Amino acid sequence: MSMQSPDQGGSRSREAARGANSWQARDRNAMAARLAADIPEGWSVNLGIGIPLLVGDFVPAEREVIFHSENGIIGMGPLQKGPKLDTWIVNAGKQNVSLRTGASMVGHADSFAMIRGGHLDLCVLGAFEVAENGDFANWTLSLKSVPAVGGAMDLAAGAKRLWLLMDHTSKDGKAKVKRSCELPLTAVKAVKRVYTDLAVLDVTPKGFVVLDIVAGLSFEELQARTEAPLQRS
Amino acid sequence: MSMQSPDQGGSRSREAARGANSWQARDRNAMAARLAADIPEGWSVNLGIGIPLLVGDFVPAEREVIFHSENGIIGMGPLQKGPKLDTWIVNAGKQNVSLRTGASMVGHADSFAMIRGGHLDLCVLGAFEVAENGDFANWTLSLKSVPAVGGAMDLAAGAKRLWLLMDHTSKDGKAKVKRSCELPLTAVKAVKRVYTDLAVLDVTPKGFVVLDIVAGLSFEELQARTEAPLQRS
Amino acid sequence: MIDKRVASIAAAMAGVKDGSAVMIGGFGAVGHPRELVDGLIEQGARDLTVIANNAGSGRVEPLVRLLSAGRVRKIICSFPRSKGSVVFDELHKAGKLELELVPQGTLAERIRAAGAGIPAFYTPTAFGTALAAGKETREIDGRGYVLEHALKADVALIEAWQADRWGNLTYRTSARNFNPVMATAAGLVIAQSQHLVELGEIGPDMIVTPGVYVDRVVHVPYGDPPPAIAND
Amino acid sequence: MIDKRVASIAAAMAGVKDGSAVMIGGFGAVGHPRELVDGLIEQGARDLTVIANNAGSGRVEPLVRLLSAGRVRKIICSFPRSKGSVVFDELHKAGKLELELVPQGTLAERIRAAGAGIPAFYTPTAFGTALAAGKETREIDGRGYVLEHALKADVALIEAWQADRWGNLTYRTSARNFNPVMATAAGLVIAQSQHLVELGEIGPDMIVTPGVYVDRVVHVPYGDPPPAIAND
Repeated sequence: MSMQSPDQGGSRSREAARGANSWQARDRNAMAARLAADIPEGWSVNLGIGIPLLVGDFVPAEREVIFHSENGIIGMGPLQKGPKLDTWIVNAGKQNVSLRTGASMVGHADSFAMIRGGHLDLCVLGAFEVAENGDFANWTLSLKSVPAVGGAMDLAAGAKRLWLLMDHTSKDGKAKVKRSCELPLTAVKAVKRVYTDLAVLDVTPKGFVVLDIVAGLSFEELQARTEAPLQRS
Repeated sequence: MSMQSPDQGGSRSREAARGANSWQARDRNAMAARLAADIPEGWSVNLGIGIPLLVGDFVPAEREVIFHSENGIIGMGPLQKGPKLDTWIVNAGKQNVSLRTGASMVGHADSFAMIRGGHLDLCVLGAFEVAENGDFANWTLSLKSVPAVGGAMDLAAGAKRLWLLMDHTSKDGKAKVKRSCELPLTAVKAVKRVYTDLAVLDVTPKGFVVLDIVAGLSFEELQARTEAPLQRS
Repeated sequence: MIDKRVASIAAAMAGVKDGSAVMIGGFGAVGHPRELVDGLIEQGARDLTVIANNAGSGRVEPLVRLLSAGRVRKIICSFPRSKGSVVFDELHKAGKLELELVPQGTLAERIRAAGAGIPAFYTPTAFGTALAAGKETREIDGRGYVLEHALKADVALIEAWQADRWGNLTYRTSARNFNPVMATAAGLVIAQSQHLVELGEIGPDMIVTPGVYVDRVVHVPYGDPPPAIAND
Repeated sequence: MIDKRVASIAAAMAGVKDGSAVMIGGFGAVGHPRELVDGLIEQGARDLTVIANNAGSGRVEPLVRLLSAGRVRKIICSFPRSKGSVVFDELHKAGKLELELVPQGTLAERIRAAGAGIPAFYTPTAFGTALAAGKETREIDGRGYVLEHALKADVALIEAWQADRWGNLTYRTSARNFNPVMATAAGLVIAQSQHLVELGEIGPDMIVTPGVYVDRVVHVPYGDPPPAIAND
């Protein structure tokens, strides 16, 4: 739900081209597709504004997943295609989306009761930073700026599982997967899994456990790009 | 909402016949009618199980009052007349009532949110005892018996105004309008007005203030039947 | 394809464990999932905690038979006693059935809190009464309040009017009562429904309980509830 | 006869006092009572506290014009800043507009609590973050929670799809958002509605906001909201 969805993917292939090994960072679509592959039929899922919304495009229609939008849609479909829009339907990003057959509408109090009550199987958010204890930061780079928070803190605290979809490092190579967060937190000990452009990491009591790495990138090379210590799975 | 709605009215005319003055205690219907006369159009009103339900019969249909039943009816009408009943509609007393045009149905969480949130202009309950500070008791004669409470405590704590409809004394002449209650309380400092078979009393910071007395009964005679000191209005 | 419909009461009740807390919807006979409670008797789970507004009346209602079969350790309700509540009375007096008495609105709100991720809240109801004895209280803006905690269950048995394969539900007039709030507060939510409808037949603005809350739906077209017998 | 319909926006807005807290429904442009906010500008009340999800964008929206007219002292919202929120940004940076930033779900729940007679509740949202700084916290069953208080208002401005003379309301798809919960939490609830219908035309099971919550209804058949411009 943060406005400042961290921009993600797309810049790492150049780095790879300069390196010794041949590997390719996942671009936005590949990241979304990788995450989408792990969503089973029947889950109720909230996709945060920005890149997480792309995940919906990679869940085939025949795999029924119930997408929730925190402004009160349960059963959200793809963006409406013009020219004739039903402008009474908007998602949390204030886009005119469609409703799937079977969708229902609730008000904000009921929608966030569903979120906070743990009734969503999954929430996917972007992030600036994530720590090995599951803390993460995605809502503001500074409390001195005028901040907006939206529903990010509610989603992070409420969903059954919180997965992040984020760059592994910043554009200038700084680690975003860290021992502890420095930016203002969105929630503490909330993250269960992290999908980056380089790898998929589980957050466990032992710290980050690597589930997979993009082809051609070694564990050691991944560790070199990660501040927190990584465990092999 | 208490099962043990105190039985009310009907026994005082014999006492009057024996006395020097000519006065008549109000019977159940007269008590209900007296209270009903004070309900203005537009109020939302919950009538407790038992005698309070009679109040509805004395509000003429052209004076629109919205009767609420705590099991989720907003705009309750009179009891259905057979033989063909819609048995899906019940009130809090589990009677098959009708719905007025304009009625709406909500679940228990929403119905009691309406009650607790102070959205009912008036709640009318029966009572065993009332005290001059607005405490009252209507749900059980003893905590040693198996008690039921229903919605009485919620209604008492939540409604904008709580009026009691009750006998002024017990059948054997014991005061029910008291300095303090002895029975287990339903709510503290909750009662605003008391309609008895003998009088109408406001509960004020100074104690009970007499608004009216049945014809023929003097203030002193009313005081003699009341444990708490009474004030003239 | 998501399909929460099951073919039988037995399939609907599969897996309920001994020791479960079971919410049961209904206000008297209306909106009360009789057939599911019958199914719970058949299914066999013991040592149950029942959360419901009433404790039943007479001797033949499914809920009463569940009690008299000794399957319930504790009941959490607002109105256990009515003129016909002989079985509850007997078991409770004999010390065989524990009672937690909760004001009706507090019961509804505690269930709502469990469904909404609110672990505890303050309420004015019962402040200063015996039902607040031993509970934490707090003065806020000059008024006294009682701290109440969320009440959740392992299983909820509810009755709906319409249901589809996603588990979206509607309710008919007074049969709404505790059903939608209980549907939000249990690990396994089982609905019996008068009607099964196609997905999409219930409009998005008409669905009362989104299917996200519901695990299993079984078709029980029993017709109308019996005429009400006022319990007062 | 109960009749909450009023003939004009001016009549709908009569009596709003300086210093009022005013809830305003809507999520972006959808379900947002633009004409009532325009009416509030006309009506003249000053020193307002606005409670709304957003702070508006651009310079011509009624809510933005209310802000730029200097009529708002404080805004309580979850999402004040978007790409077009230039007026909010200017006023806030200049120290002319106080901001209380509340997570969206906590905002909804605080309003719900006010309507439901719950003075305070515990929530997991924002625990351990800057938005819980200085707030009372509590550990319950091993998890940390923040104590949040009910948020009520003097006036609520909401938008409905259908309304009748009792003030019963329905909403259209995403236009529901904050409207029904805000309708429960203010002393004076004013609804603008696309359609006025006869009493009884909205079935008992279809009414979303019972008229008990609503004080005034005014007919504003403005048509459809503009196509959405995503704010991200």
